[in-house]
Amino acid sequence: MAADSIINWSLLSLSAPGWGGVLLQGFLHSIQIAVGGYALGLLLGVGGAFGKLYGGPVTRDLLECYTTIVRAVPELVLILLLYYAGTDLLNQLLGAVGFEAVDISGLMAGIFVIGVVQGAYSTEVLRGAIKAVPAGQIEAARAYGMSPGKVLRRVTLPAMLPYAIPGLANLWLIATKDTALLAVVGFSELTLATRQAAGATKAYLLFFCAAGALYLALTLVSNVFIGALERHARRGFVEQR
Amino acid sequence: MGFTPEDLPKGESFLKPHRIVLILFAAALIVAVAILMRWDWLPRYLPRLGSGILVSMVMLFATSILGFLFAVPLGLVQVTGPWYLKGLARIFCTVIRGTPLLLQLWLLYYGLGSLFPQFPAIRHSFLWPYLREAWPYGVAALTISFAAYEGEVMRGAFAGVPAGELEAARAYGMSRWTIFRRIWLPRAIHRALPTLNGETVLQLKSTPLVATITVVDVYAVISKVRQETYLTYEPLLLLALIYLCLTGILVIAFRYFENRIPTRGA
Amino acid sequence: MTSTAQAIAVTDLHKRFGPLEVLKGVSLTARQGDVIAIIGGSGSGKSTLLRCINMLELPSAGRVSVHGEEIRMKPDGHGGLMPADRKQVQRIRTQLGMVFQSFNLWQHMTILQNVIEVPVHVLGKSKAEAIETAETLLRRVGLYEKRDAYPAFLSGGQQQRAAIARALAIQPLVMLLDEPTSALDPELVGEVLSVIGDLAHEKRTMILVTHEMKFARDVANHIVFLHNGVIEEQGPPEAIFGAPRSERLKRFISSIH
Amino acid sequence: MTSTAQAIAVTDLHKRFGPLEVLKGVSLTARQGDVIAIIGGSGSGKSTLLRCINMLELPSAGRVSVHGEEIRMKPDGHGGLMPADRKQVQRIRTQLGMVFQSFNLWQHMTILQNVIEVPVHVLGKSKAEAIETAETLLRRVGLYEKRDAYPAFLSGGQQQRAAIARALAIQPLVMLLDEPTSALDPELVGEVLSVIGDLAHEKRTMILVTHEMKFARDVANHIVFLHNGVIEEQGPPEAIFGAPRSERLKRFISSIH
Amino acid sequence: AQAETVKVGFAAEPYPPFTSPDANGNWEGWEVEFMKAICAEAKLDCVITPVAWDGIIPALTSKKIDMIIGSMSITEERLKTIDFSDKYYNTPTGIIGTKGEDIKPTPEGLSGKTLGVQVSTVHQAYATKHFAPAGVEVKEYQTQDEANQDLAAGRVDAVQADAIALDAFLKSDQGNECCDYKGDVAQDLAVLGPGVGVGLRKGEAELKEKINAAIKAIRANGTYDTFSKKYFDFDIYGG
Ligand SMILES: Nc1ncnc2c1ncn2[C@@H]1O[C@H](COP(=O)(O)OP(=O)(O)OP(=O)(O)O)[C@@H](O)[C@H]1O
Ligand SMILES: Nc1ncnc2c1ncn2[C@@H]1O[C@H](COP(=O)(O)OP(=O)(O)OP(=O)(O)O)[C@@H](O)[C@H]1O
Ligand SMILES: [Mg+2]
Ligand SMILES: [Mg+2]
Repeated sequence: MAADSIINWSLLSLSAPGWGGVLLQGFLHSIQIAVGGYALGLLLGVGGAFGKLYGGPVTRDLLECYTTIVRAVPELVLILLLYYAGTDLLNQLLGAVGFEAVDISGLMAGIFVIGVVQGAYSTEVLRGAIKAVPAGQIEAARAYGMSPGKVLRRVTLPAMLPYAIPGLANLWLIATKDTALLAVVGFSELTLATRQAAGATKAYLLFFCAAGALYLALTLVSNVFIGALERHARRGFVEQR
Repeated sequence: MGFTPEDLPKGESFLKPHRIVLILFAAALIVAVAILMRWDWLPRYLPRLGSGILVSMVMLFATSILGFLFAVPLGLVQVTGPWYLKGLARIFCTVIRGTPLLLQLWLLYYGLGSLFPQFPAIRHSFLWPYLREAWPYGVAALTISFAAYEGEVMRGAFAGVPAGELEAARAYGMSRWTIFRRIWLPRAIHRALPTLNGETVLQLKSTPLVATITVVDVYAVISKVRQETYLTYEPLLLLALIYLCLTGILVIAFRYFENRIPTRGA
Repeated sequence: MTSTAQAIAVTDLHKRFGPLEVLKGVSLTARQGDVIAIIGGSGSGKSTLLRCINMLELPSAGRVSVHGEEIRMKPDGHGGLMPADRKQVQRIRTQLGMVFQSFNLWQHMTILQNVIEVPVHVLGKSKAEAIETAETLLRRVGLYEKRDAYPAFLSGGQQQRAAIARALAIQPLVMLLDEPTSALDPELVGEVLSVIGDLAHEKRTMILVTHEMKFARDVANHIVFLHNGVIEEQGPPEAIFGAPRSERLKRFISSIH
Repeated sequence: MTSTAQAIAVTDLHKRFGPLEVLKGVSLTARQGDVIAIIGGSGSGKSTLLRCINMLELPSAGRVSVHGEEIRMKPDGHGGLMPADRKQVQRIRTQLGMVFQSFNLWQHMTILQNVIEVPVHVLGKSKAEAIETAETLLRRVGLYEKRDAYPAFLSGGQQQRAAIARALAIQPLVMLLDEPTSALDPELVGEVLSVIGDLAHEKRTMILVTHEMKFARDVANHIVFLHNGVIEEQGPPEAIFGAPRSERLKRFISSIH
Repeated sequence: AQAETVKVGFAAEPYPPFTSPDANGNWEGWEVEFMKAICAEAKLDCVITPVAWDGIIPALTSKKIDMIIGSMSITEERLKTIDFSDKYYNTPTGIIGTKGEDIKPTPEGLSGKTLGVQVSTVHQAYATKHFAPAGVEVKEYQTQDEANQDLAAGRVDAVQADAIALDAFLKSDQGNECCDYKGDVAQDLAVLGPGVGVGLRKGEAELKEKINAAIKAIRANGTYDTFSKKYFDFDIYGG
């Protein structure tokens, strides 16, 4: 069985017959979805967090349902549900109002799905961060006559960043890896590209390791940026060991 | 518009008018789903669903307990260990947390697993009947993953136990092992419980991945329903409901442990 | 408008937290230049009273006037009160310099930024002008060298002084100070004492809560003894410490070894 | 073994943190039944001295004996010292009851569990016996009703008293107390004072750090004034407060308004 | 007539010799050529759209794709949900197994063994109906490739699938080394169906007619045989 125990590195070369190009293409797709989904999630999260903290009772209950359900159901199931039912529903709605059915690309659907999932988590992260700001800091701002909007801009938001960044950073790493789940709907991101390459060449170990290395590289690079961001936000805060 | 949680109304009863409307609405939705959608397949699959849920639960409990046992030393050596153990633990946690679980699972099952039969020694050993099954690989991958994530959590929890409480223990002449057993570990676990709860829910949600390596958990059963009935939504909705219930049970169980030692709310 | 000499007037103030009535009808007047010290046992309602004056806690009943202007209140629909005019509250708050027991400096700003924050972003002063005032103030409390440090890196006494500078920077008519010497060592207590003495000489009104009786006696011209949500006794320091009348106050003062 | 009457002997103790020499040769002897109060400015090394006695900080040089038994040390290879015999340190620590400034109660245990923890799990007493002793102690410090509460739900004064009960439960030869009245209001300071007075009557040796001079004068029979890492002056309270000799001590005492 | 755009779906996993990706990310194989020929003949502008096999029918019904050309057998069960064109190939169903292992493609010959099949295929249905009751452990895989992989790794004793797909596997290094062909299974039209057809949404009669006409046309004008010869040395259209 010596045939593939000797590693055939040429399989990884960038141009055909090497599969490196396909892998990189998939990697690019993964990053695209992760970035898009993460941004959408952040948007939903900011709205959700403020809705939950300061919104009316109905808003709060609805948001509670959203975060509870999305966080309790496996992403895999959510992706399948949202991918098939979500786009179906959208098209039926559009049809009902008399629009042409739109064609939702895998990319858009992926971004949408990851964004909805991420939105639930970042709602909780941001809400926790806002609550972690010592009440005294906000009280002091009010005691000196700041208006609510000013309190938010000048004190609450900058003061909550150090608490939010670790959670948001985790979410980013989860987003990059959740893209792998889109393989189940046939979207050709890194994991599916890896599977195809491995299946076509039978060099399973090699391609799985290569994909792992790509994900890991993304994580490590992200960690560097996150670290820098966190140091900036934490200026003025004592290190907690 | 208020800006502190204190400003929010609290202590009001759960059933407020808008809640009742929401609940009625939800009930109507459920009834509509039950009536308008096709559920005739359900009785046929009930036994298989039951065993699928059982497999999922076993996967969850076995891997979280095993994973946690690994996580404690992983967290501990990162806080106090010698530099080489610290480094090894860090690398382990970073690598596992930096790569998708799906990939790890496949690497173990299709990658590593397909190497075994090439060695006749393994193929004829007593382990072979287990190595040819899929579940050991699922358990291994999920355990490793849980250990890595929990290792991070426990690192934070160990480091977060106030130094003063450990000093107090030392000041009264406790040995290092007694300090660890009586003060440091229970205190760290107590601190980490809310996080552990969240992580266990995440672990529950990772279990369906084992379906991709032929372990028949509840997700695999539902997949089969989908393939055999060609229904798109009904089985998925049922699956979502099952996971919601399982999550609910987990959350309640953890609440119970958390409340055994009360902490003062901020 | 009543006499301009009347800096703060609190009339029949009540405050309840759920079933617990913490303030049971407190009336208090401070003329301009007064230094009033509120003393009393733990949980007697001292901090709550101070916080009601600038509406950080909303009173359940009663009236508060600042320099003759009464803060307009309306029922909040749950048996309590709420400000009728939010803008008025914001404006009046800029005349009340609060120094919190736990300092509450903004952790994401340096000391200088903390001090100029309100003048620039609430009072609309130019940044250059605010910095000039702030540097004078910081020099005065002995913190000029620390102006670019973040609060978390200062000792307790330094944070305390920074908080006083921040309150002074808004040039308040009245200073409200909640236990401004807690957790300071004897030498630092002396320092804070001298800063407050200077302020009193400038005819700035001050209301302070303290549990250091020595300090209260040295700095205040009027002592208020709060017990169980009512003012048991008040008067000049000599009378309160020298000749207490009520049983409760006698016992409180005798416990000071 | 020297005289059994000698409870603690510290000889020429040095402690440095990196470049900073905090203790510069401190010698101190406590006879059985002594109550020694260590006073001094912030950062003068008071807490560090207390912590060196039970080896929570390892001294850089010098010797410590407890009841005539010297703690054996050996060089740690970085210019400092380390215990030669870990077991000996553990044994000696069970004779030293430390009360921390920040209480350091174990948050995951009730008050009663905190108090019986060391007797049961270190000293090997039976649980029933430990509970009996603990309940007596808790009754004595007025916390019997709170024995099943968790520390987070107690007021500062109650936590302080629980910490004292925990230290007493190991029936130590010597009590080490670091600022046992910080953050207490005057009435509670009185309470703690009386507990410590009782202990002194039992001939228990006590070394305490405080910045409340009144308290030091009332409770101690010997005062040690620490300044910049050396003992500037020591002696009975009357001498220290009544007739200070060194310039530094004079200034320190005059700052107490 | 202006060419209309239709999206043609098939499984995104390698299924040689019918569909498999090359290192440029292009798809090739017999079925890809068939697809091109049909689309050219019917004047359709076809877009190749790989999707996950287990979601392929929902993808069709929710209009993510317009037809399936993915070796999908025409069966009664599927006809309840979707429509099919006429068959365009039909091959026997076979079983391969570990070399030297005593395996026969019958319920008795497989009893006590583990048999791998791909999910939602006729083979899965067949194995469930005929083999499972006889004490055969049927293991289901998401892709055919994974089933083959596990056969080579010794985790299953035999694999049932389309004889041609199996043949391709046996010709690979890995397949050649581990396994050999154990024979065809007995025919069961009700399960295995009349062959493989193009999957279509119900109610799209026009498209269905076009496809049927195109299949007839390429059969008649020799195109079908021309590209088939590149892959097979027998008539894949079957009886
Ligand atoms: N937000 C609140 N909710 C409920 N009860 C409160 C709240 N704030 C204060 N209390 C209660 O009101 C009473 C008075 O509190 P306050 O802080 O005014 O006391 P204090 O006189 O300042 O005491 P201390 O000297 O300990 O600071 C206490 O019994 C306290 O528990
Ligand atoms: N772990 C440490 N690392 C470095 N420096 C330290 C450490 N612990 C204490 N110091 C320094 O040693 C000096 C003495 O500290 P110590 O805590 O003994 O002071 P103290 O006399 O107890 O003062 P206070 O009255 O403020 O409690 C201080 O300058 C302090 O900054
Ligand atoms: Mg107070
Ligand atoms: Mg100290």
